[in-house]
Amino acid sequence: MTEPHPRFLWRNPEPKSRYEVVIVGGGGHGLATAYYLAKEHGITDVAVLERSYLAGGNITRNTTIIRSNYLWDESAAIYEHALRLWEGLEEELDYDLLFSQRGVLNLAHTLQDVRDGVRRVCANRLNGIDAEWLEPAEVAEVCPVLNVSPDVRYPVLGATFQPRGGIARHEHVAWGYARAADALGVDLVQGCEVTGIELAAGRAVAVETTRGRIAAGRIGLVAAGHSSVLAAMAGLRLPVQSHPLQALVSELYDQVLDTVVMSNAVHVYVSQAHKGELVLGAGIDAYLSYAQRGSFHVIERQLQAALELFPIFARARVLRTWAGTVDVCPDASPIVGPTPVEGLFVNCGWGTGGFKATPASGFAFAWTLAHGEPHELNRPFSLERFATGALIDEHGAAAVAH
Amino acid sequence: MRFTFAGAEYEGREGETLAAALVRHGILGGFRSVERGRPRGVYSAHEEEPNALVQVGAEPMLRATLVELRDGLVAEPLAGKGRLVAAPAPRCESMHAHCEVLVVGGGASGRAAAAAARGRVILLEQGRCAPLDGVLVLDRTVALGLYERDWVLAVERGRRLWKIRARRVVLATGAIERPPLFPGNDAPGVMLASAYEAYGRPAGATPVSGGFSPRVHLWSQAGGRLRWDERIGAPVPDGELPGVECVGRVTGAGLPDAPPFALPEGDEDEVFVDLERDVTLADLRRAVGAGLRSLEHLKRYTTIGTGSDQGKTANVNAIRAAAELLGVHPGELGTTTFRPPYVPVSFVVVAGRERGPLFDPVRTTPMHPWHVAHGAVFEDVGQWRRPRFYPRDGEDMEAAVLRECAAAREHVAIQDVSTLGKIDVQGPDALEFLNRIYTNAYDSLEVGRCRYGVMCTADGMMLDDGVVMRVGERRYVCTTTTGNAARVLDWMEEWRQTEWPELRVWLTSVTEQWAVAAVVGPDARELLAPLTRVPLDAGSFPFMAIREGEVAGIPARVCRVSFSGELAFEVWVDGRRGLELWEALASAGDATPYGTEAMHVLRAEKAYPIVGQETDGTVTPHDLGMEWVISKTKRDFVGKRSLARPDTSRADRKQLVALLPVNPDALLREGSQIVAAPNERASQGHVTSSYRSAALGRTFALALVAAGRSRYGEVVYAVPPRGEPVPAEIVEAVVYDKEGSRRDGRPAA
Amino acid sequence: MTGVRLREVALPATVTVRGEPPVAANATGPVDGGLAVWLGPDEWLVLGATEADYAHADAVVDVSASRVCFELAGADAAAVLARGCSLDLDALVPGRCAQTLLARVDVLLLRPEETTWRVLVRPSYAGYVRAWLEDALREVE
Amino acid sequence: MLRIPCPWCGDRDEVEFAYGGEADLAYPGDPAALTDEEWAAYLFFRDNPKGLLRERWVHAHGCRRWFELERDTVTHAIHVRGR
Repeated sequence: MTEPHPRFLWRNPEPKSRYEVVIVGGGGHGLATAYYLAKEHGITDVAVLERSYLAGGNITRNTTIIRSNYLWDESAAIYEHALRLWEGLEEELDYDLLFSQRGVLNLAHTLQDVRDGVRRVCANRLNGIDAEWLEPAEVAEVCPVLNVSPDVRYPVLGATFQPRGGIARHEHVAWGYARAADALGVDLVQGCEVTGIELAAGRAVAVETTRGRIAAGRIGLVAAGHSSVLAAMAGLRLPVQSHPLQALVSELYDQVLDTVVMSNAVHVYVSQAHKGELVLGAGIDAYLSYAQRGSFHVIERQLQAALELFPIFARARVLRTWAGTVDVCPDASPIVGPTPVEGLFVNCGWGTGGFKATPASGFAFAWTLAHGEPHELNRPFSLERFATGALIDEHGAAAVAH
Repeated sequence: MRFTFAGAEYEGREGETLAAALVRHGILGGFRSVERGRPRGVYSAHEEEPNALVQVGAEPMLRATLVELRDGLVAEPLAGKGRLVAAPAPRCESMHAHCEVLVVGGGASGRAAAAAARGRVILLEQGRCAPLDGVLVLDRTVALGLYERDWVLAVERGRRLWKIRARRVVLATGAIERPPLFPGNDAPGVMLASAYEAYGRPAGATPVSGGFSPRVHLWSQAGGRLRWDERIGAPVPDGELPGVECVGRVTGAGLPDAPPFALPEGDEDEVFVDLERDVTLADLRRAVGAGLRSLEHLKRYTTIGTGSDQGKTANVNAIRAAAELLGVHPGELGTTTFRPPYVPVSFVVVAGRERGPLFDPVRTTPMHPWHVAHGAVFEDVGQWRRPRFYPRDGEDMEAAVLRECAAAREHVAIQDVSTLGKIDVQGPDALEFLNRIYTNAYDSLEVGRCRYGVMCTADGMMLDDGVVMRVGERRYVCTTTTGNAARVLDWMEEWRQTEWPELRVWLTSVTEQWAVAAVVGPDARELLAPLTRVPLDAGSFPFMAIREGEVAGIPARVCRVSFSGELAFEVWVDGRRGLELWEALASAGDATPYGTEAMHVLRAEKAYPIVGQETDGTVTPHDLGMEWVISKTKRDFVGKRSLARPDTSRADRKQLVALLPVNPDALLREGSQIVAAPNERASQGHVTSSYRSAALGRTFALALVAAGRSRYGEVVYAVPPRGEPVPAEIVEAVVYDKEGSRRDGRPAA
Repeated sequence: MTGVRLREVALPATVTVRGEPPVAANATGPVDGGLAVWLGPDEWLVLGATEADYAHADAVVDVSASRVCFELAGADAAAVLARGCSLDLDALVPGRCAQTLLARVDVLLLRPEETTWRVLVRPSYAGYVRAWLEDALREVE
Repeated sequence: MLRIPCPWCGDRDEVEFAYGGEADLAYPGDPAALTDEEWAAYLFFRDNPKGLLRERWVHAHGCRRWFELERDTVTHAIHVRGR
């Protein structure tokens, strides 16, 4: 049997007492940030502090959908940058990420869905994104097991399609970044929980951790779900709220679905991974929670919706359900950049869509940490936008979790 | 009875499982492993089975140990992977239940707990189980999950999902035997000692046992702590969990001492830690060598515990082996998370009966039977089903809509607008309440008059619009858009109850109390006059006035509001008489019924926005050119402060304009993006609505365009999803009857 | 299993009244000629009354056309409802009422007698609720 | 499936309720007097605590009354039932 992972991944170093850059959060975005800091900016005096084990949060709890077909120019730019990085990532990290550009369908079920879908496709094309609008017959060609009959409660009236979209294997991505960062000299410190942020003259100078005080030139908070908790240690409030996001996986079946299908209106999205398991997600649970568990009725509704679209799934079985904790912004767009506290930077609020952005998020945040100011890609995703009102409302493009 | 396995036919016995029959026939192999294709055989007697997976017809991934034989059953062995086939789904359903005590597990301790319990008691047992006095015994029922400590999900006979709310949950789930680790521990014929006994000590089989692991899944799912029990060499429930208790072998009590554990001698790539996932001790050692220390990492690196058996026989061995390899105590490693469901459950069982026609309600108005009888083509608007147009013989939508529009502009047409949200607002503070919720002011609105109103979200974006009617000194009726009716009432209630509890005002939904027909067109008076005594002339019944009376013998409230710019009357009657009213209107004169599509064209010609089509949560009333609906005098209203933020007051925001394609026959695609020149790539907005106008004899569109109101006369390009950019001229949003001369109909002859 | 009978029942003139309810929370009771049904701490329904009867209340609204009523009768009627309603129906004894969800729809549940249940829903949902109930009946017959 | 205590209707399943987020966010007395930052703080910025949270729910499919309670965002245990 071929080995899916390398024989060596990373050291398990003791933390030093000071680093040039300390990244709080050993998830996908944190690990990618560390990697690009070392590779793009030659900054290797970097620690990634993870309270539990690397990549134990959202990076391995999501449904791994990758696409860049967001509505507004600012979002299209950063997500498309991510997709371009994805397209070279297996070679760059020398790791089999099981990256598969099988295309992503986003179904329209009402006349307004159609208007919104066409609008997004047109905007995407102006931004150089490979978006297409498909009529129902064309949707059926792309995805033969999808029920496009007009006689269902919410018939498929068309779909947006991004052929370059797809999926990848989540822990391979995180481990690929971790291994590459470790090889460049970054210290990946697990079991190291940040318990405080030390301020001196209004500047963040160190973090208190369960493994002692660690001084830092710059500190980046990249702890999806826990962003508010960490920001509060520096006296900051953020416009994010933490919600459970559930997903489920089935047993293994021979391939029946070779594209990714999302439906905002009936709230389900599904793909079939390489081993043959169906991976399904839905919307977030309504209430605030850090429990990494959601309520069953969300799963129940999600499967009712799935069977409306895919009758052939009737006898598929739910093998495992789980939840992550996502932090959600009022405009369904992230916050990536400086904070009012000097030396403290934040990368959060990716909500339900963070996985696909991992490479660009790490790339842009590394640039921000290296230069002390935002990169062009993340400049619009500032904290200030909530005061000026210049929100980047992507609820339409991000209406379901993905 | 006869059954077929892997193409060969065998004799089976009543009540026997497929696995038991195979073993009885001496078939100790017959299966293959998923990754390495190694020969495998029945290994256990219950749900923990890692090897003996079969496909039975359309049913994939069944465990032979759980398949009850029936005559003619045809089973094919599966190598860890099943087949989904298109076949009619079985009928499944779900059921709610409540009890004081729920016992999971029908063994001795479970039955004892159930027998001793008071009040409503439910007992769940995976296998068959004898009845118990005063207890609801659900056998062949598996508990899938324990949520929030008092809510148990269970599946009965693979078709009924139970959702059970229990005051107290007793877990009597017992324990699972695990194999010992030695080279060749996956060979056909090797089986767990418990299975060996259950199958009557079959010839040629080798019983093995590595000890027992308590079924702590539900306990752990509900947040219960676990503690490593040295004696049995497995985790057991630890500490307290309010409302949940464990009894019998799940606590470790009564389980035999585990045999001493040591890493085996010999080829570690022949020592299987997880049989279903085909993972060996060598794989585990490699993972440790890669630098992995946590159990979750080792699990993901090796895939231990991710098979359809969820590692029921593998996980504890993995912990013990990993602890040896890492030189730590197994207790330090903890366990991987236990996640529902305990056994796989099919999508269709979870979905239950709310599929197909029961997936989501279709809401219809009292007039719906008439629309159906008259061949309407329908549109889904939220849950409502509304007529989109009424094609006559041979007409396509375009022809029908042009005809319906022409009727409304030149003669008279009627529309069922019963789906409008309607909210009764009563109380001495009703006026103050409306002044706070809506952007415009109502102080000067007299009884018997109505006024168009807009409301914003707190961040200043258009939320909804409608008409506010003053029907009494302290009583108003507000209409909302069809899709937003519930949202707007909830929105008003939230402010009333949580922010303004001092206001003496009360809100009641009357959406379905009233059926409403719109009578539209220059001949609207002629159509209504024979049906009512209400004076209809402009003098006695001015625009935006309300009259009470009878129409077609039905008590009615008639309002002169117009969503088309034409002379129009809305006739409101008791919902139970809506169909009667409609039939009277439809048969009086030759009114043309029209649907939502024509309504959209008519309102677009007048630049009346549709919330959700012209707006998307990022559009302010100013963007729509509605400064006139924003009160300058009110101290505050919901959203006012946000409209003063730098970004919401920018001059170059996208503004509502109309577009006239240079080619009057070119119909812009709704959603097309606007650019300044054909080769430009910078978006300046998008087309929100686009139609053929009967009145203009050409196409036109509404669009949101950056600084649009300062760019009249400029030609821009609408970029469709396919094909060439289409040139169109920016013009003022109102493209028809700018001066509003048609509002009162034809001048009296 | 004994059969369950499903029928639609005509409702009398009905008003929603605001003020201090004449009945306890989630309870029903007779009020001069009608039946009062609790809807909220300052809101109740009167089946069998007009706006004129409550002219002095804080607010009163004629809602006679705003609900239709399905009646389920038979020993297993509760078992039909339990398939789509998460309430503990044993606790909803005659004289009590509840506003809750049945399948995908808001309903007002009444239990005039031990084995008789009334399900009040908005008329636009009547088609769905009837179809859902008839389908559920198949499970107990 | 959370069990939410409606002050009027008693414990009901979560599906009967709509969530209202953090409690104690009073609408500013004079919004016009606030800076853009202060207004944004009211509109968007939240404590989002890990642990005890005073929050608002409305019994949307029941008596339609808003109420507050205190819930632990980690254990989901409800500590204080409110009105």
